[in-house]
Amino acid sequence: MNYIDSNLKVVGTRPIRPDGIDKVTGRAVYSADTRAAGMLWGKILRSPHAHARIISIDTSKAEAVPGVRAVVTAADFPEIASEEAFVGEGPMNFRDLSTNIMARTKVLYEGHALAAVAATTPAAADEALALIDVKYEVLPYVIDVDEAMADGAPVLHDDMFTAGVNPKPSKPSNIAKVVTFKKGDADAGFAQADIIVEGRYTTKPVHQGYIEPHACLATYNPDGQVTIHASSQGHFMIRAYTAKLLGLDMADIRVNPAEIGGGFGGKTLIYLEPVAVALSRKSGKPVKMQMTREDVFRGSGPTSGASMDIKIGAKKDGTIVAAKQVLRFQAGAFAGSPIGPGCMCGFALYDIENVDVLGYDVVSNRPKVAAYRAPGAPITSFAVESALDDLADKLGIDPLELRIKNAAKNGTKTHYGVTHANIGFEQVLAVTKAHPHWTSPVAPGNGRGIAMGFWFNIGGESSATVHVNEDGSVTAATGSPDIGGSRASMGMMVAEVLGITVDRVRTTVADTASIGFTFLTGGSRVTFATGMAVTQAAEKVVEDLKRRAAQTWDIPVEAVEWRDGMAYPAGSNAGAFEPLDLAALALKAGRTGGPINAEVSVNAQGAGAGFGAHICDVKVDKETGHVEIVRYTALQDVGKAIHPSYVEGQIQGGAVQGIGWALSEEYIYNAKGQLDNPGFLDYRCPVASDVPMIEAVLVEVPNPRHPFGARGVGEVPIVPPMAAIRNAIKHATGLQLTDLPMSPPKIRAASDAAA
Amino acid sequence: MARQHVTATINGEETDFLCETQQTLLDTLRDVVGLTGSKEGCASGDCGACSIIMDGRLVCSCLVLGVEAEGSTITTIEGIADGEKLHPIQQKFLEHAALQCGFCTPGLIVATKALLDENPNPTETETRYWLAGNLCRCTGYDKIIRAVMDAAAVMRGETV
Amino acid sequence: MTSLSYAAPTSVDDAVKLLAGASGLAKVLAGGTDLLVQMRSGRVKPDLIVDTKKIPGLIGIREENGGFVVGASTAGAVVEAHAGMTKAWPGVVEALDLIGSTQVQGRCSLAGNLCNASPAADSVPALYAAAAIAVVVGPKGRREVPVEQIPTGPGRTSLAKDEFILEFKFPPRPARSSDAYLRFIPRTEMDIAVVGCGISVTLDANGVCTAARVSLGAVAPTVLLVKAAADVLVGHTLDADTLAKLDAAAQAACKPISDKRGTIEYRTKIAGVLARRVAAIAFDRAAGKSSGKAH
Amino acid sequence: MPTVVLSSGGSCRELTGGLTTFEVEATTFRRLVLELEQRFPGLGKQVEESMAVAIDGEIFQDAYGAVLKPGSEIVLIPKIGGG
Repeated sequence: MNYIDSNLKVVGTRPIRPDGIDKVTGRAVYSADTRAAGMLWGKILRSPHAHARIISIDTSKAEAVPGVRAVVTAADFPEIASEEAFVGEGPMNFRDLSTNIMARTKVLYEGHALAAVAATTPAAADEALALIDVKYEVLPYVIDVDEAMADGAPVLHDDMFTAGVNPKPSKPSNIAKVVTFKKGDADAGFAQADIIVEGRYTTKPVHQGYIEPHACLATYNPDGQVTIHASSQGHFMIRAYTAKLLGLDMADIRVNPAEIGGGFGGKTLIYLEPVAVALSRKSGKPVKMQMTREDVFRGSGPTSGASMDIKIGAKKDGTIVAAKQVLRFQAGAFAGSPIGPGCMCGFALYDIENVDVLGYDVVSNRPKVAAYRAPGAPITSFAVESALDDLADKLGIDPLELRIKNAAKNGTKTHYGVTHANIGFEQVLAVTKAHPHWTSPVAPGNGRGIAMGFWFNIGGESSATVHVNEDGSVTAATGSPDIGGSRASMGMMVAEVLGITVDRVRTTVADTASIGFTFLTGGSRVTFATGMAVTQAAEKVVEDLKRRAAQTWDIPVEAVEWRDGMAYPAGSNAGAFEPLDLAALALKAGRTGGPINAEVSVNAQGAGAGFGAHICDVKVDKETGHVEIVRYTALQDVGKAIHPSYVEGQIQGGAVQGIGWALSEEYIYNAKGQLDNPGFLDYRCPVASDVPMIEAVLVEVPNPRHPFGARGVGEVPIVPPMAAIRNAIKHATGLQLTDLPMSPPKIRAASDAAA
Repeated sequence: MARQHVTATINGEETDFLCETQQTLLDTLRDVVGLTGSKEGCASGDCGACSIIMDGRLVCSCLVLGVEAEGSTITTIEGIADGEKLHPIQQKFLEHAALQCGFCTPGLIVATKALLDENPNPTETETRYWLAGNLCRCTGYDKIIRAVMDAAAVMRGETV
Repeated sequence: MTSLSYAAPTSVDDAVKLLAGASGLAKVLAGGTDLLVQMRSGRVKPDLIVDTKKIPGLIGIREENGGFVVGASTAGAVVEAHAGMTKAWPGVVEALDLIGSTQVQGRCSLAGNLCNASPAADSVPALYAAAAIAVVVGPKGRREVPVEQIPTGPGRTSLAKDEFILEFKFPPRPARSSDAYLRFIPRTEMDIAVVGCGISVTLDANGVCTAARVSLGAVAPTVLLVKAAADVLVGHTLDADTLAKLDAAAQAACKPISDKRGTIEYRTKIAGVLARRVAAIAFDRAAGKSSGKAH
Repeated sequence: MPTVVLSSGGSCRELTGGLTTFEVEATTFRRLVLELEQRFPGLGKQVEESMAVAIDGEIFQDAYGAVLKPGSEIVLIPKIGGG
């Protein structure tokens, strides 16, 4: 059923979320908030070296510490065969996942886990960690992506031969794979170009920055049953990977989803759970593990640092005729950076005849990269949207007009083989052009920048149930962890279909034993895919209710209508019966077939791609290089905003993460390849006084493949900010910056050099 | 390990507990007293998720030793509401959708209470600088600032 | 097992006896906003913690023969709320106000900030510019020490094992005197100073500087008192030439390191920039023009 | 016959000996995967495990039943995840 053109009573309103009370009173239970009787504290020993061979690990002294009940190393984990797994943002190898959680023969980054201890008190666990005697053979390390690709660079994996190269190389390399996407003939295109811009851009690794450190509580029962209490972006993912890494049946593992304290992609894979289960199995006691903020920075995956070359050619009239990009992404210790989406997203916004994109997935001695909100797209768009602004300058065309002239439309074929359908980029550009922020004059001395962003958004597998309780109230349950208010949007869709008020619907997140498989929360997919499942489940309930009303009135089911939460006889000849509401039907459920429930599982197809445009005004203190964000507006095609407040929240949150990525966030390493800023003091996330209000403008071009027209919204907003701010700085100072973060020392050095 | 006996008034109730000398007030509140509303985001005073009000001052409970709480008066997130009746700050955070994951919310609500106790009519800038010690990664702060200023207006009796 | 013990003496003498009698490492605890972070990361493993907040006089502000006396454990937020200090020493107050977050403000103390002996401590350049005096107590009784003689290097002070600071004396202010403090950080809050600068001046009726003290933070192993920069100001108004010389003198005094917060070259340039901006605020305040709170 | 285009995602071309466009007799996605495996051993498995398919421009992550029309253009692209 499709509700796009009907007048909606609940969808589009702004109700208070059902789980809100617990969160504002401190009662919500997050990953570290539970305890169990007889619980032990688990702690991990992490490598101080960026690259070293493990010669030996002697745990005898550690095991002798009073209070220590178990010590584990890689020996306690089965050797996993090399097998592809789909992890959050890209393919990753189960053997690598296991080795990333517990190093086997080599430690590949500072912070790499190589042993773990469980003890009765945290102090005893710390003392035991200090007594684990590890003999290392320290090896030369490499972190920067270009250095890692150079000949003679220290090689991380002797068995890594670059994939995607013909003939297959004979020498091991840090380049895991090469990807290419071509359309038309780039060289011919550049030959016709009147104006060409080129540039080399680099970005530093940045962390998702969720405030809740990873944590879990695991219990291995004598009968082999395992229960895990943990927050994540996918508790089914925890179950699947823990089972795989420990050789257990998934049916023997039950994962209870704790409230999650932010993820942004960083919690689409696991670090602690298999270790906690192994410690629990060895000690016979529940084991609680909790990363410190330092552990999170040293031991969990940020996104790639990258270096990129870009070349764009256009005719005098502004038509882009050719575009070329070479992207080099850090994958961290194991293969699997977001190089695929990185290559695909940059030019996906434009209708360009000749495109040539070459991408490298490069390992180096830092934590394995994990997904971070539209993985790869923010990095590649920083280069594309900056180069386009320079192109507009050279052409003497307004930068927004240049986008409008080349914008992708429905039917535009992308360079990676997909043809755009049901997209709203033109509408976003039109609203942007008319927006007061764009049309108002720039304050003297300030600079204004604009940049665009794209993300595919995905669908995928989701399960949802809708139960009508005996009193007619409704309980919905899905398998999707709720990070940003999805319980509210799920409840709203159910209420709309059933024709009742949203306060009559309570939505919960069901554990792995209480609902069908549901892929993780990520790829901006929950409102689209899980929303589709919960809507269909509600529709099945309506059909069932109509059948029960027909049975009650003893008339054919075709003669029953469902409106505003009640069954009505369809037309006078069907009989003058009093309408039956949910409570009435639920009361007699026993007589009309038993409990009123429906469960639907889908593999949702047709996720609508998202487009965004960000406008940013900055003031630059040229003497110190400090950049102040004076005004920020983010416009985005959201298909249909189910709960507008939480759609705006995704856009505002993504924009501010982008502001941090643009101006102040980076990993800083010392001479020994160790992280120098593993904490929120010197890893500088934006604070409340760093940013103005972020005006989020919702453009609604419905996605016909979703019952309410929704499309993913969570990832697009982090793509435009870096280039929007870079372009604003350029228009304020004339400086054409190409390296992130655009921190005060770099801006001051650039203005000194330009002077 | 000598554990010290501490008596403090927590959320209006006389509370006795034992804590080890090196145990922070945050760990004591969570693991001994059982109030898990205050959260550990960094344990170094840089994120504010563990904010409480101690003897009238907004502080990070991860930068206070449990033993220092002897004889003090402490308000945690669990003490902001009046029984089941939400404080205007909590109500406005919900109405403005000023939280997404909610992990920083307890610290922000306590910090907002301390702000409005001291400055009933803060400007946007004053609010942003006062709350600079409370990191939020989901919301981009916009709706939080609007919720705080709306709550301030309610407490001044100007709106409902 | 870490055997840490804690004591909260209620008299100076008890505190001194505890410190003197301590077998292992004893640390004084005032606000604790540095000490607890260092303990948690394992950089400091004390055996005894002496909490000074329960000693009368350690917390509080009083006027004394025209100047102010501030208890060593007084939290920054308390000093900021004190009308007398804010009027006489706006620079010291704004420096204290910049230490960490509102939450840190509720705990951090002048003594803690000074004795942690970080070259980048926010309040210390303002204390040096103010020529504040630290009243140190120990087994041999009290002694008064100019604040700039307390820190001797990163994390090290001239205090003996069994000494601690009781209070700080701020001298009486002659007419047309004022001070100011600025720091440079990449964000707008929460960062450790990349460079800090405190300046205190006294002007004559024509606006000519008759006395000055200039102090720079985070550009050397300890906070610096830069006499050459002060000499540039004395005898002059803040004209373009004086500003240029002040900038140069400030840069010349810098002996910074490159670290995760700033490079040598950048810190040196910014020291010159801040010196000019702070001097302008201090001169304005001394002339009674404005007392804008500079964040 | 539907035509298959390898969106040069890199590693696939090793399995097709460098061929990037070819026709395959198949009316459903499932039949296509079986044909690919039979004609270029390993390619079918790779498409099945870690690739997505764009059929006439629209992405199908992994739907066996998806119908292929005679003139359809099928593009094999890396699977798209999310953060």
